[in-house]
Amino acid sequence: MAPLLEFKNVSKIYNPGKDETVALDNLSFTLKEEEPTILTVAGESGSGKTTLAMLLLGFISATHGQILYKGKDIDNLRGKEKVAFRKEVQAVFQDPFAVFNPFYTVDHLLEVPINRFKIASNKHEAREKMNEALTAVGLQPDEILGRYPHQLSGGQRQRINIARALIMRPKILIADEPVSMVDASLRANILETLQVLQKDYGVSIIYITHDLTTAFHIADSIMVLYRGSVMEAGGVDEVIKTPQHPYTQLLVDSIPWPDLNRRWGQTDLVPSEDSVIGTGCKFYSRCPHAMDVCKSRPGLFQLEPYQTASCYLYKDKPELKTEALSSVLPV
Amino acid sequence: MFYKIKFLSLSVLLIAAMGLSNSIAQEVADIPREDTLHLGWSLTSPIGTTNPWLAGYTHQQGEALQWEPLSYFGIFTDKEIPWLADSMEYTKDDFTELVIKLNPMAKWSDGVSVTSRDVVFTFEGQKNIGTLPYNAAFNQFMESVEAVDDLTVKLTFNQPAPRFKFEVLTLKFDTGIPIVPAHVLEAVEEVSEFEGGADMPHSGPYSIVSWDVNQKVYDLREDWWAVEAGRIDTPDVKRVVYFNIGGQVGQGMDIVAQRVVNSELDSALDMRSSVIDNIIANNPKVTTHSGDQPPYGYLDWWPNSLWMNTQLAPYDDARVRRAMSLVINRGLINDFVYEGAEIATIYPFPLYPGLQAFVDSPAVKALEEELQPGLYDPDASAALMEEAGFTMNRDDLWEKDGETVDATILGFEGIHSDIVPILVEMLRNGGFDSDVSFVQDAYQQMGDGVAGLYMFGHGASLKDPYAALELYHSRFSAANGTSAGGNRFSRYINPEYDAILDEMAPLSDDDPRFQELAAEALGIYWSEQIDIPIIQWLHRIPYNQTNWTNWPTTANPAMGTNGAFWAHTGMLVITNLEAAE
Amino acid sequence: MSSVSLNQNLIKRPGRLVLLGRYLRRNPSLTIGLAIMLGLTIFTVYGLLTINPKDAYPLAVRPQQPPSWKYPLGTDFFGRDLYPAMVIGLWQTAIIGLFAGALGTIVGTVLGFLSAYFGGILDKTISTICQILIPIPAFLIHVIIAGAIDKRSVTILTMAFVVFMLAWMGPTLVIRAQVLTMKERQFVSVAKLSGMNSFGIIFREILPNLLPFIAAAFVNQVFQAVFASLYLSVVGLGPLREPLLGNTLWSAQSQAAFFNGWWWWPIGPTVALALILASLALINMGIDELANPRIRTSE
Amino acid sequence: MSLKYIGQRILYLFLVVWAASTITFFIPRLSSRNPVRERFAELARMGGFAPADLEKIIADYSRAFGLDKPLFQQYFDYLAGIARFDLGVSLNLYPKTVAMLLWESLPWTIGLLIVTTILAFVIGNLLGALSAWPQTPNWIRGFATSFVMLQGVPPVLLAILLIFFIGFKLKLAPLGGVYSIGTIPEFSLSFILNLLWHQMLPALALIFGSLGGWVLSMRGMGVTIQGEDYVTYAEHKGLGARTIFRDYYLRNALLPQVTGFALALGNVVVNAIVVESIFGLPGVGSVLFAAIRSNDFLVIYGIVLFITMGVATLMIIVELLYPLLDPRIKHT
Repeated sequence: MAPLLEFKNVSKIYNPGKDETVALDNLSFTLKEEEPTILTVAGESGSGKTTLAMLLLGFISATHGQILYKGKDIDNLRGKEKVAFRKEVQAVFQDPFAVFNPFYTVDHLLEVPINRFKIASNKHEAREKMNEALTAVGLQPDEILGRYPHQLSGGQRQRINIARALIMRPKILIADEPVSMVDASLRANILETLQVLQKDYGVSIIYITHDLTTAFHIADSIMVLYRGSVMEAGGVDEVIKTPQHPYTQLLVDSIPWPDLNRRWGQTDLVPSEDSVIGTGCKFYSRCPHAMDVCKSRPGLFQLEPYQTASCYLYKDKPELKTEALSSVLPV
Repeated sequence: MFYKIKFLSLSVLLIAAMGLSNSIAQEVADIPREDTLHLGWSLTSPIGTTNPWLAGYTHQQGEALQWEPLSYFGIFTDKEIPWLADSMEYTKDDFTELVIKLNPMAKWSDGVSVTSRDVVFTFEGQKNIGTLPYNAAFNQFMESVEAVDDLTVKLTFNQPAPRFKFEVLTLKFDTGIPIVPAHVLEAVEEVSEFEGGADMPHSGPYSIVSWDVNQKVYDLREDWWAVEAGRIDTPDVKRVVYFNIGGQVGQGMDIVAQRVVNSELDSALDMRSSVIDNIIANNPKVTTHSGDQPPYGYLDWWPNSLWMNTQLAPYDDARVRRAMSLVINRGLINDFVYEGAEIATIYPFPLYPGLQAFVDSPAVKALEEELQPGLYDPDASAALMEEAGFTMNRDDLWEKDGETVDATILGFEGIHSDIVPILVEMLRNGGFDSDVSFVQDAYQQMGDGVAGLYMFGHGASLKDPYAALELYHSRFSAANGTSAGGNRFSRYINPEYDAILDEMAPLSDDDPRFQELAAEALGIYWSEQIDIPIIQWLHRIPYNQTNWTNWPTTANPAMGTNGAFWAHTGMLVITNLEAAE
Repeated sequence: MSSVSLNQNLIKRPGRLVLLGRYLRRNPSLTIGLAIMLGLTIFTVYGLLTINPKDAYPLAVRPQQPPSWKYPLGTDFFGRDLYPAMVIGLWQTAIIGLFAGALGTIVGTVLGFLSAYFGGILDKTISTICQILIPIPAFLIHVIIAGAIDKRSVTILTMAFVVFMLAWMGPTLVIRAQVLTMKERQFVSVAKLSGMNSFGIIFREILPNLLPFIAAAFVNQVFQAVFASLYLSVVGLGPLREPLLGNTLWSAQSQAAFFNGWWWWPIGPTVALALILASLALINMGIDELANPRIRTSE
Repeated sequence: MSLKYIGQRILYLFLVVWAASTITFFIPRLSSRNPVRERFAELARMGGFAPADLEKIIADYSRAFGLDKPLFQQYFDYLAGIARFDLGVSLNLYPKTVAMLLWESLPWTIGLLIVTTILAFVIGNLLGALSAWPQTPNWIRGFATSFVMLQGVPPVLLAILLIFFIGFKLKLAPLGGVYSIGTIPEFSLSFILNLLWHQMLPALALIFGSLGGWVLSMRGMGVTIQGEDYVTYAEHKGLGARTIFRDYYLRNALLPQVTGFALALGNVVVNAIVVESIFGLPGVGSVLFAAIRSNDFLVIYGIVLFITMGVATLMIIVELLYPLLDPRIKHT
């Protein structure tokens, strides 16, 4: 049986030509329906994580490569399959306010998918579904329905978003920085909800973030992107506790761990303009270990069963095929 | 704040410099207001253009102060006023030869004498240069012109031309030709493109001294020949300012009126009756041709009719034309538009002395009695329309074959905006589907005959009715779809009528047969209702007597010229003014 | 948190009418503008039901009469009763304004939407044409168009059409800009995820949010149209026999009404025009507030 | 600011001028009117001229004006003429060229327009900004609103009222014209004062007529800016109301207004057409008004083109200067 989702050598290039920007560079991975997981895609802004989400949702098309959903290229989905894909691949976005159409009450957000996907057969049933979903994310339907988005708190709004996704029983949920704009006190709550979704409803979650701490809390595996390429990937434990790639090390180093003995931010990330050498390691210009050999693109070197890094520091290790990236991602 | 004022005045200075950079200014003497005449008029001529043969030349913007004719005509005294010529006589009974004797004192402003050479040059130029206004007339009539001596010119015609002297060689109103200086224009290669310039030698009393878009300033020449020759006393007016009020399209009439009231302007373009009424009420020093009583104006040569294209249905039916005339209530027009003054008319020509005598003749009186051209009788109108096959439809409009009568009146807003709306309603009340149309191309539409009905003047007869009656000669009745120039919109065809006119053509107006034929033709005009005469045309010009008196009025016709300072005879009006006490 | 929700539960949500009333009280310009507009509408509608239209044309009544019980607004030089003339003039001016305004707004909205939503060559073409046409003073082109039309066929509607011809670019650009920002808003993405098609997104998600902008564009268009019709009358390019406000005003001017002491003649159409234009301006001002959600939310 | 950008803007300017000239060229020719014939007919009507053979003269002139050539030939000749800044010849005022007419009338218009537009811009924007500012006293708001109402009074009428009441009845100002009748123009203080004195009423009519527009748009802008975070932030920083008003609010709200400035000039010209003729000022407006009324088509084209070019050029200049005013914007 074809995997639920498969990225096959996907690249996305904006403005192909002289001023082109490679937003995503030859990425491959798979998610399996029978093994729901939480995969974190981490990276700074510009790393390509949002492009990844847009590609996955079918909002933009890949420049090279294919994205297969249940074995079919999502660009070629038609009719029923397309509806199914739409329904089964859902997202929760970063800004819990912007997703609401200010013209309508919050009900609109939940009613539209129910109507469009014929999830309920009558009004009463629709109301049931809405109540159910809201309750599932820890909200009291009576307090929520009939209100305008600006009358609710950020946490409430974000949970309505998750409820919206929940109504559709998706197979994949893309959570694009779902907690970054929510009060810290509510973050745990929302992350828990996501975890519940994965465990109880069997939803695979692609958790997009720049925040390694939350990733560490909820994800099973992680993929660190830098300028569209995978720098390091593997299990969260491996990657975050023992980062191997200089970039991941920098990232992890800059996390303010609640450990007073631990120094952070020891090494500055020096952003540089003339960074990308067309064919070399993308991190070359900022890398403290930059070597001559880095002027050609490093492959993925497998360090542990669940850890791989794209860096010549590990060139002695066995090289992993790009297509086999998913093999190092635990579920 | 101070900075701003400085900035403002600096920019004004700069702008004034730019604005004045294209103007004419000579050394200008200081002349006090009491010696200066202020006239409100429309200035459009390119600055520096004075040559009368320049294409697009007009005499109306002060040029008449520079250019003089062989002879003027005093319309209200019905008298010729010899000018550069001492005399002009037809020397053959059949009007085929004319001898002109010039005044020996006549001089151009550069001291050169006006001689027969200038006259011959002027006539030949008119004949040879296609763009000149009397080109066609000279080609039609002039056989040859010859300078007998320095002061005598003989003009030979190829056919009887009894009206040539008056229509072409005499300046009156806006017609006739001035004499131009041969010694200046001979040297010019393309006269129709020669501007002339401020210092072009001329024979008239005033020279231009300052000219920008706002005003033209003329100062009196000390050495004007006409004073020496005894034609006229030294004029009191030392300076004439033509001030640009933008003419009929520019500054509103009410504002010009206000400027006349406060004596900024001594005279201005003609105005509506009600406005003159209020000017006099505001400033009793202002007077008009008829003093402080209506109609406040003098008769122009331009009586207005509702013209019709008599080749276009339904105007090709004399009954329809007559029916329309019968719903025009001329008494109501006088009351509504002209404060009760008797302006409405039944004639296609103005009642100047010669023409008044004609209409007072028993023959015409009898015709008028019989045909009742001024009758207002809606019932008779309705009867005629029914006879012509029309029925009244639900909108109370006459209809035939599902079509109402397209009685849209074409006219000119600047001069017709008071009278035409009234006519429209009269026609509507009479069942004719009428509307106003003051389009810019009205005249062209009239000429092309695309529409049926036009409000327009005649501008033809001054002394005798021939010119007016000739407008309906079928010689000018071009077929529909072609253009009919020169006010010949009727396209009327009637061989009987043509025969009468052809018989009149070689006759002088004092010939009894001429008078007889004219009455006959007028009879056809009325019974056939070739057009519907509506109003006499009045020029109502305010004369402010605060600074200047002796304006031409009914009581004081002076040299008998009309009072328009912009007409060819305007020079005589201005030079006859007297300083107020 | 719980106390807040409790509170929210206790407040009875007010009805729409009450909300509207409250809103109008907070937005005096909109209120005054609408009130003037309502007054003019009542005047016109009542007038149209009671007058004899014939009285609005010349020779109907005694000329040059000052206002009196018989002629509430006086009569003019031509013997028009100025009260019915004003009623019909308002009605005709309203037709021009509404027709040109509605047409301009509809075309502008449709083009703006097409341009922004579908992008590509269509967008390039439409927005380039708009940008090229915008600096050309519309009135001058009106003059050229109106001058070229055969005057006997000029009706109120032709006049409105002439005004409309150059009135669509403004709304097109405004709506285009709004749709461009709007379609990047996340609720559009979410609507897509919720299975909405383009049609639904345009009409159910984007359009409602543009209503204030469309309303503002419409009001602005009507304003421009009324003004343009006035100026076309002034330069003599309108249907002359009709008692359009601009025509009445200009014929008063060309008969030197002020100088002749017929002050009531130009005053009527002036006040009417001033009221129409001012109420439109005030409504426009009011809608500005409506169009700005930040201002709307902060009460 | 790159060369490519400037090139694009110049191309845009050309497109605008081309569009304007094409519209002005073709629309009048869709009708059957013949301006040459109309002109001579007009002369005949005014009585200054009674050509016996009107048709022949008309044909001659039509040839001279190129009206007998095929339409597209005329069109290309016309475009070629524009490229040489040759806007043709006036029919009414032959042999005056359109360029001469513009040159003669432009100074009078520029003087009036610059002064009134700047004054209206400054006062209008200040009032507009104030009326959207929460701390503004109510009377200023009322004042600003009354100007918005005044916008409903067309400048034409305002001009007539001003002349009649202030000029004629109260005798406080001249009744029109650029200077007193009979004054010989010269470069002296008294003449300049005379000029300024005559500009007062027309300027008032134009300022009152355009102030409301600025008040309205500035107010809208102000309302938006007020909701912006940086204003809130500035308030929290504890800056004085005056500073916030000037540096944060006015400055930011003013930026889009500056673009409107160039466009507004185009509209002011429209008002000026009528106001100038009512005051009898010999500016571009009067020339255009007369040309419209007599269908002097080349003059109409020329002036429309000229105004369009002016507005478009100003727009581009403003756009190029924009980065100086607003550092956030860069042209690339």
